Formats: sequence, structure tokens, C-alpha cells
Amino acid sequence: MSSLFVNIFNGIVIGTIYALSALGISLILGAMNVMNFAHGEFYIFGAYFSYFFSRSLGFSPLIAILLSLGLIFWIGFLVEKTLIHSTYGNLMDSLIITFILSIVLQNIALIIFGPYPKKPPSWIIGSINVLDLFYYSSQRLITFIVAVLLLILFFIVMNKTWFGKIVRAISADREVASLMGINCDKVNSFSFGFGVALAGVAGAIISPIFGVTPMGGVGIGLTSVVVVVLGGMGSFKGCVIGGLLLGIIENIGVAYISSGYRNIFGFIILILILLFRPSGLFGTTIK
Amino acid sequence: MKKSNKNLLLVIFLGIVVCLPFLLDDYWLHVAILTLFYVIMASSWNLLAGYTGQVSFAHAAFAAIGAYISGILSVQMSISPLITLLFGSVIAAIFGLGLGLLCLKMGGIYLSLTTLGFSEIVHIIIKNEYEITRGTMGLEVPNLLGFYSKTAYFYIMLLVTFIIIFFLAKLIKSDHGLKFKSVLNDELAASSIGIDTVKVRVIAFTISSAIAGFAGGLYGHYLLLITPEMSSLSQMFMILAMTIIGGMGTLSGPIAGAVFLQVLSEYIRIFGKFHLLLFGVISLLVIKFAPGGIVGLYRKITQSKTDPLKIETQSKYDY
Amino acid sequence: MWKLKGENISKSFGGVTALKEVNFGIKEGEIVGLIGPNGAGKTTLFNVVAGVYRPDKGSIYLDDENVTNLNSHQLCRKGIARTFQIPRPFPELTCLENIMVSIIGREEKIHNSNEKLKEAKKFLKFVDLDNYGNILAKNLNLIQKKRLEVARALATNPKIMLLDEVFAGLNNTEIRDAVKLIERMKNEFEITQFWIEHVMGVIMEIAERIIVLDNGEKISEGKPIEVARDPKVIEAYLGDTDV
Amino acid sequence: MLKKRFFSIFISLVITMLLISSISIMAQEETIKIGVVGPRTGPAAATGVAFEEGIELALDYINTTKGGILGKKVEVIFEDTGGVPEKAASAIEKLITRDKVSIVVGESHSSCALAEIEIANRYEVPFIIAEAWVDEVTSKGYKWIFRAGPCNSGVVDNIIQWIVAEDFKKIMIVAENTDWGLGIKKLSEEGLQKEGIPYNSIITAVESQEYYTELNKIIDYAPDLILAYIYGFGVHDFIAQANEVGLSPANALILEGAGPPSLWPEFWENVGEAGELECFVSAMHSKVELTEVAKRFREDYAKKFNREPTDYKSRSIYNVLLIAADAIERAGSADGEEIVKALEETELEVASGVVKFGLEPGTVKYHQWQPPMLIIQWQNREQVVVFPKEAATGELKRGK
Repeated sequence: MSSLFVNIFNGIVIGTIYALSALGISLILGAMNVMNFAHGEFYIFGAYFSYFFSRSLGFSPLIAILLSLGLIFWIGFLVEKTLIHSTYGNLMDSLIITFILSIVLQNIALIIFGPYPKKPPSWIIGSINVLDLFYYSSQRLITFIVAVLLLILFFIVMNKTWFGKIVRAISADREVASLMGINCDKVNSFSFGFGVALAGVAGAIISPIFGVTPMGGVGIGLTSVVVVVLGGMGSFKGCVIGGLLLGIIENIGVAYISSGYRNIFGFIILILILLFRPSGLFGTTIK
Repeated sequence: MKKSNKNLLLVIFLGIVVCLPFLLDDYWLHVAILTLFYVIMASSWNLLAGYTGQVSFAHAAFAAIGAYISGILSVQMSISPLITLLFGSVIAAIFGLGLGLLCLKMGGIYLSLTTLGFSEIVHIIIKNEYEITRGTMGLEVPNLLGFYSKTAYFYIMLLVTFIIIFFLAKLIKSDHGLKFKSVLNDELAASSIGIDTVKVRVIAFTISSAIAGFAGGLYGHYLLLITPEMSSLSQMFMILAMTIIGGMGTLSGPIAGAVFLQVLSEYIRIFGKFHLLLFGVISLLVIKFAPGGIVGLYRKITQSKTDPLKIETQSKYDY
Repeated sequence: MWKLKGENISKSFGGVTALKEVNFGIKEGEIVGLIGPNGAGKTTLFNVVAGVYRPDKGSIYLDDENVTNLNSHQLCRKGIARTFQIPRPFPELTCLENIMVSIIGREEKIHNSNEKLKEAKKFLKFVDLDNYGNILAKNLNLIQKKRLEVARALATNPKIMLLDEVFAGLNNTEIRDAVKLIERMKNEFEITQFWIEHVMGVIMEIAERIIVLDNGEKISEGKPIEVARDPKVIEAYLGDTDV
Repeated sequence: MLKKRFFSIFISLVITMLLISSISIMAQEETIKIGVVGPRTGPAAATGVAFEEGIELALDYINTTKGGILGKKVEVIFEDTGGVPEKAASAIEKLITRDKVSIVVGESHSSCALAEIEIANRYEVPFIIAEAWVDEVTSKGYKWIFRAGPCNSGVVDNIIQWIVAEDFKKIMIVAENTDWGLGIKKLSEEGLQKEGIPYNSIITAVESQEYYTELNKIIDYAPDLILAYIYGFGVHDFIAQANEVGLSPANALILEGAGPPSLWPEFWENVGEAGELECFVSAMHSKVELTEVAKRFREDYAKKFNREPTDYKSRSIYNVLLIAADAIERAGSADGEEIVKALEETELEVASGVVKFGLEPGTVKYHQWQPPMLIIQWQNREQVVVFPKEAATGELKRGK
């Protein structure tokens, strides 16, 4: 029985990270109509930068994360300006370009950071006995709390600030937004930077748990896509619930079906959702 | 260029290709055979992406399905690979038809994501069902001919490539090809004049899956080893990069792209770990600065000074 | 006896009502105009009739056959052809190929390719584009694109043609040419025409009957002169600053 | 028009290809060429780095210290396999037919090795495998194929002997779903069955970084030893997470079955205190030096790279290069038949022992030499050899 608890609990923790990373894809998809295939690579770069700042330069974890967040935002901004900008209005072009970009970024990471896995120092050591049922890593709990705070922060930014309102206006109707005098170009670069920074921050906070390798972004990138589809394209709420659901399903699936098939559950859900409810749990269809 | 010149060039070209086994050493012949495989893969993916606008990520997975079905049948039932090859192709086509019927109604991004999911599922299943597929170890399969000869294999591959390219060229110039192009150009307009866009896409998807399955089988029975790597995303990346670098939506593009990248990869081997990066950067540059790929660039150079209204088109319907 | 009939058609998009209980009918051989101010729901009605959208409620009959749930291409084979407000010929195909697609789309077995080609050329000639057969459609100007689109629609052998703002963006001479084309279409092919126009004017001269939509509802219907005098119509158009 | 374009593009490409290939043929010098195959890209690129280091040291020794062999310098051509069998097959084919190497060495993926031995055997070029453990490599009985490194059944034999010697009661096998993981899992199960020791096994996804579910299953089973057949970073996660969920060495020791991951520089960064008392299989140890060559290797390594050797695969490739050079020297020429004959008579001291290939055809021991495999335990961040007893530097600690 306790193993069921720990599996669900762990699913929620992992699912929160999925949600955080997937929100970035959802934001970029909604605001720019661009499917970012290279999302997982920004995730690993976030992790690598925080590794570099904390392990090599000796900054505290918080500062390291903030610095890598800024750096990823800036890189995203530049990538949008140089590569993504010309693909507007063509979802397929953006898909192809970001697919190639992901291969390029993986290999850049391999050359800069080498093939050996990197792991920033843990913020806290040890584990906690949860309700006398099971032991759980303190680092994971703290990461979970930080991730939830970041999720809350994201929703505040989206609902209360000027930027959030503009992004939502653009997502709802691009033409109307540009008629209202919104400079879509600027917002685009900004939202791309912001979207990939979400992946970066997810990578940075989770790297003390899982570490990072050059190829480590492929899995989380695909998972984030699954979460976005599951929740419904363009729905932020859907992302959060989709992430949690997927986290739980994966853990239960591994526990009771087959652990060798850990990564297949997400894809099966992806196909089922696309077949029976292509708009996902909370989404509207994208043309 | 005059017609006679064109024919002369064609004869010279065919001559060179047919003589390749006598001009190349064993290793380059091996590269040539692999190149032919990629020519088939890129050309058939191009039928889908370049002519009907559907970006599928499952093409490599279909090749793997074809290869594994053919391989498993020939190993476990001791049937000649010449027969199992067809089985593999048919099964790949059936999978293609099924997947097509399921998701082509949605089109666009939904198709891409569904094929992506499908391809990963195939990859994971092949890796895990090691009792049937031998997992990452790879399945050792018999030779297509029963004896090992690179020269013979080269000619078989060449023949198959020619037949497939010829078939694709005919298809694209046929009424079906015109339907494909109309769907690519404007789906709504096409359906408004009576084109069943879903059916057109399903046909293209099934044909290209069948070709991929066949090519995969040929590839497997040449290497004598089939591994899950065949269905991986990096394999898919190669096919995609070849088509784009060569020029999507043209008949010659995927051929030029496959030859270019295969030959290039032999020369950047010395850069060892940099070669994937180089491929990626080249692909990005091509997309950014020469969206039509090698073929597009060539056309741009030869036609830059012509009046657009005077541009000769490749229509088979001459006025 | 209606050729094309719509009953109680309603359609809304995410809470915004585009069409509300619209009824209409068109007789064989008639030219009917559909007018109304911006956002009245004219193009939505066309899209519902042409099978792009399914109506939320209501039915459409073609020759008394219920065709409400058919797709675009099925409706086309039943004889409904259309043009678009902003013309949408296939840009990367030649003019001749554009029309060939229509002929192929009919999926008639009897044709051999020479006959198809001959027929396509006939339609090109009908819209005076016979010198442009090998030109890519993207290189045409606006009026040529519109003509090509009409030819492409005609090539599907329609019984009824839906024309969406044929005159938009044309100057007076071009409008006169277009009017001639429409009249020839009626005379030579005997096609029933259902026709959207934003601006009253030319349509009042050609159409035999006019239907007026405002805010998704039919507010008036009748002979052009009657409609023009209808106070409800005048009010609707006065509210629209665009006239 | 279309055809014209397509063919002129094609022709120009073909011509360039021919031109460049003829140029590269002309630029050849008189050296003895040895080919190396191994992953330089992809998930196992770490092995490629270790190989590069080992190659450098071996070349320094052969060319500088010894002044070459047969009066010529040795040249190494290192081809990338990417860890992918198809690429591996192409790579070795290129080495043999294009570079005309006299002998090929290397490889660390079983799946790649299986593809490569077919080609080496077909072209009749000797091939010494360093680090591909699957039994079939040698049990197939190919005349041209040698292995101077561990094989799965040899490693498993060692592990089972250790289990019996230390009297473990209940074993959990955790294996990644790759050829190596599944192969060694099966052999271990057979070995444990023969000894009548109860066991259970779990298969994990190779890309996985998350083992909570698996670990909770292990806790429920309550073994006193976990055989972790996970290669790469995954095993670091596994060890760290085992500690997090409360699996301490007091309940169950972990034996990592591959070796290098426990020696990588990042090991302690990644596992933290959870690494204490972890055991692993290795052919190399920081204090135990089995031969003079091992000492020389360590000193040269430290001088060249300013650190201690960590990944023992740099030493494996060093060894096979020495074996190859020795065989060519004794063969007196680069002739394949002669080299094979010389290899069969090899009796050479390398960094992990004295090489002598087995000659019983039809068994895994044919053309196989396994260096003594040590079982090492981390005790206070020091490597302590706990098995075999002859080489032991300390006692196995069970944890409190």
C-alpha cells in the first residue's frame, strides 16, 4: 500500500516539473503559433549553466539559477530573432527548423560540456520520513516546492501583468492584437525567450536531482510535447493538470505494468488523445 | 539546353552510375549503396512532405517495420528474403494506411505529433521485445541473394532506386500528382473543387510507407543486421535534412541532398564528433538562406534574370 | 420547387452568434444576391452551404436532397461550386493545371487526358486567359486571379455557383468586364448563381432577387427595388460606416 | 528541364566525389596503420574520450619510447561508431578497405562488436576487441577475432564466486534494457540458480533517470545484495536514489556491474554520501598495480593529463594497442595470417596482466583473454579491493 502512495506522490513531484517545462512550449505555441521542438535542449542548457555557475564559479544555487535563467532568456531571444522569425504563419517550417536546432544544440552541449554527466550540488542533503509510510528525498521536496512557487508566479505574470495580458491577447487573435497597436514582433521575441526560460529554469532546478547529459533533453522535450497535447494546446491550466496526470500515470505504469516500458505510456496517451479528443483536456483546436 | 544535349548528358550520367562498381573501391561502393538507400527514403518522404505538405516523423519507423518484419520472417520461418521483403513492405503499407486513416483527417501539427508518438512507440517496442527483435543487440538476418557481393547488391539497389524514382516521377506528373499539389497549395480551395483531401493524403501516406518499408528491408538484408537505431529520431533527422538540403517538393532535390550529405559525411568523418553538428548547421543555413535547397539555389542562379511571366514551368500540360 | 434551400440555419463560434435561424431558397436559373453590412454573416452562410462549417442547427437541401452533413468535396460533386472573397487559385500551379485539378476532381472515367486538356483550355478561353496557360497562378494580377477562379469553379460542372464578392478590389472598367462574364456564365452554362456583395450597386442591376442579412439574421428579401426601399435595410446600412 | 537540372547536379556531385577520393589515395605515407573503433558521439561518447587518451599514451610509448615497429611509425585511425551498429559496420569497413589498416582494435558496445566481427571476418583482417562483453564475440569461433578484455560469462563467474564467498542470501538484479544489461542479467540468473541462491530481477529503461518505483519494489523484496547492471549516468542516479528512499548498505549492498561509472570524476558529485560502501567490478585499481606496465601507464597518464586515470577504458585500449603492436612485430609483416598466428602465440605483459589467448575452439574462451576482474568497494572514498582474496587490500564492509 505504501508503495502506491509513494508512486502517486512521486508522480505528482515529477509531474510538476513536466508541467513547468511544458508551459514554455504551450506559451510559445499559443503566442507565436510555433511548435518548439528544441525545448528539451533549452532545458539541458539551463541545467548546464546552473552547473557552471554553482559548481565551477561557486555561486549559491539561487544566484546560479537566476543567472542561467537570464542567459537562457537571452539565447532564446536571439534564436527567435535569427531563426524562428522567418517561419511565422507556417507551423511546419517552425517544426522542421526547431527539430534541426535541437540536434545542433545537443552537439554544441557535447562539445562544450563533454560527454560526462554533470550535476550541480544539492541544496539540501538527506531524506524525510513521510507520514511514517516512506522515505522521500529532501532535495526532491524542496524542488517540488520551488516548482509550485514558480507555477504560481507564472500564472500571476500571465494574469496580472502587462506582458501576460498582451500574450493572451495575441494568443486569442493575432490580427486583432496587431490592429490594437501591439508590436507583435517584439512580443514574439520576448515570449520565445520567456518560454524557453521556463524550460531552462525547470532544467536548472531539477539538475541537482537528475544531473544533465548532452542527450538528456530529448526525453523531457518529447514529454513536454505530450503534456501540451494532453492538456490541450494553448491551455496553461491544461498543462499543469496534464503534467501531473502524466507524472502519476508513468509512475503507476512502471510500478504495475512494466518498468522497461517507462517511456511508452506518454506516447500511447498522446496518440489516444489525438484520436479521440484532439483538443486535449482543456484546449481549443489549433488550425 | 537543346533536347539532344539533354539526352547526351543523361546517357553520360547513367553510364557513370552504372560503371560505379568499376570506378570505386569496396568502401566507396558501400557508401554508394547506403546513398541509394537514403535516396529512396528521402524521395518517398518528399512525396509526403514536399508534395502534400504533411510532415511525418514516422518514416524511419516504417523502414524499421519493413526491415524487422522481413528479417524476423526470414530468420524464424527460413523464407527467402526476396519474398519476405515484399511482406515487410506490405505490412509497412498497412501500418501506414491505418495511421493515415486515423490521423490524416486532422492534418498539420496533429499529424506530425501522432507520427512522432508512433515512431517512438515502435522504437521502444523494438528495444524491449528482445526475445523477438533481439533488442539493441540487433537482429542478424540472411543475405538477400544468399551470397555476399557488393557489386550485385549495388545493381539491385540501383535498379530499385530507378524503378521507385521513375514511379514517383510518373505519379507526380499524373492526375494524382496534380491532386497532391493542389492539396499542398491550398487545402480549402482544393476541397471546394471536389478534391477529397483526406483521401489524397492517405494515398500519399500509404505509398510512401510502403516504399519506406521496402527500402528498410533492402537495407537490413544488405547490412545483415537490423537494430532499433533504424527507427530512431536521428535517422529521421538524416532523411529530413537530406530532403531539405536537396530541395523539398522537387524530384531531384532528395537525390541531390542524399548524395551530398552522404559524400559530405565521408569527408567530415575526420572531424569525428563534430559531424552531426556540421550537418545541423548546414541544414539551418540552407533553410535560412536557400529555402529551396540545392535545387532551388541552382534554379535561382540560372533563372534570376528572367521575367517571371516567361518562366518555363514543368507542367506536362503544355498550352 | 427550390434548387437550393436552407432551413433555420444557425451557427455560432465560441459564444458569438454568426447566423441565427436563417431561411433562404434559390430557384433553378435564378441569380440571387446576398447583401449585408460588415460582419452580417454572409461569408459564414456561404461556408455553411459549401460544407466548410457544419451548421449548429438547421438543414440544407439541394434538389430536395438533404446535404447538410456533406463535406466540401462531396458537395462540389453534387454540383455546388464557389469562389472566394480573396481569390485562392493554387499559386504554384499553372493556370491550365489549376483548371485540370477541377476536371480531375470530377473523377469521370470516360475522359482520356487529351479530352480533359481540351476541356480545360475551353474554360481558360471562356475567361480570356488562353494566353496564360503556362503561367504560374501566383504571377497573375487580381482580376486575372478572380477570372481563373471562376473558370476553375465552372470546370467542376456545377449546377449552382456561390460567388463571394466578385467585385471587391476592382475598378469600374474591370467591374463592367466582370458583369459581362457573369451574364455569359448564366447564358452559356445555365448556372444558378448565389452571390454575395458588400456594396449595393451593380448587384441591384443583375440580381433577380436579393436577400439581406444583418447580425446573422435575415432582415429582408425580395426584388432589388423593394429591398432597397425597405426601412430595415436602410437602417442596417446607415449603421455601417463603411458604405 | 527538370531532368536536365537533376542530372547536371548529380553529375557534378559524382565527379567531385571521384576527384576528392583519388586525391586522398595519393597522399599516403609509409606507416603501419592500426584502426580503432569506438563511440565518439552519442550517449556513450565518454568512452571515446577515454579511448583517445589511451591511444595517445600507447602511441607515445610505441613510437617514441620504442621507436616504432619494424622500423616504421605506427599510425592510429580512430573511427566513430556513435554506439550504433550500422555506423560501426561502416566504420570498420572504411578502416579495412579505405585506410587499409593491418589490424583493428577497440569497441565497447556489444551490439556494435557483433556487427563489426562479421565484417572483419569477411575481409580477413585481425580484430582485437577491448571492451565488448557479449559472449558471442568469441564463442562464434571466428579465426580473425580476438578479445583482450572481459566477457559477460567471465565477469558473472567472478561475481557469483564473490557472492558465494561472502555468503549473500537474497539477490536483486536490476538490468537496463540493452544487449549488455539483458545478456549479463540472464547469465547471472543462471549462475544464481545453479548455486541455489534466491533472486529476483527488474528491467529498467536505459534512458531513465528515475528509479523510485523500481527501488520501492526492491525494498519490498528486501535483498541483501543488489546487482546493478546499469551503464552510464543511470547508475549514479540509482545509487543516489537508493539512499534517498532509505535503502542503506546496512540493508543491501549495491554492486555496480560495469565499473567505469563508479570511477568517473563525477561519481562523488552525483551520488554524494550514498557512494560510501558501493561495490563495483573493475580491471583497474588505484593502488593495486598488477604489472610494471600498469605503473608505467599510470605515471605516463599523470604526466600527460595532470590527473589520475579514472575510466579504465583508457587502459583497455592502451593494452590492446600494445598487443597489436607486439603481434605485428613478431609477425614481421602486416600480413593478416601472420598476425593472427602471432596473436595466438602472444605472451605479453600489459597493464592488467599477462595476455595469453585461449585456443579451445567452439567455446567462449577461444581467442579470449580476460584480465583478472577485481571487485572493489568504496570505503571512506578509498578504493578497497575485496575480491579475489589474492589481490584483496581489505575486508568487505556491510554497513551499520
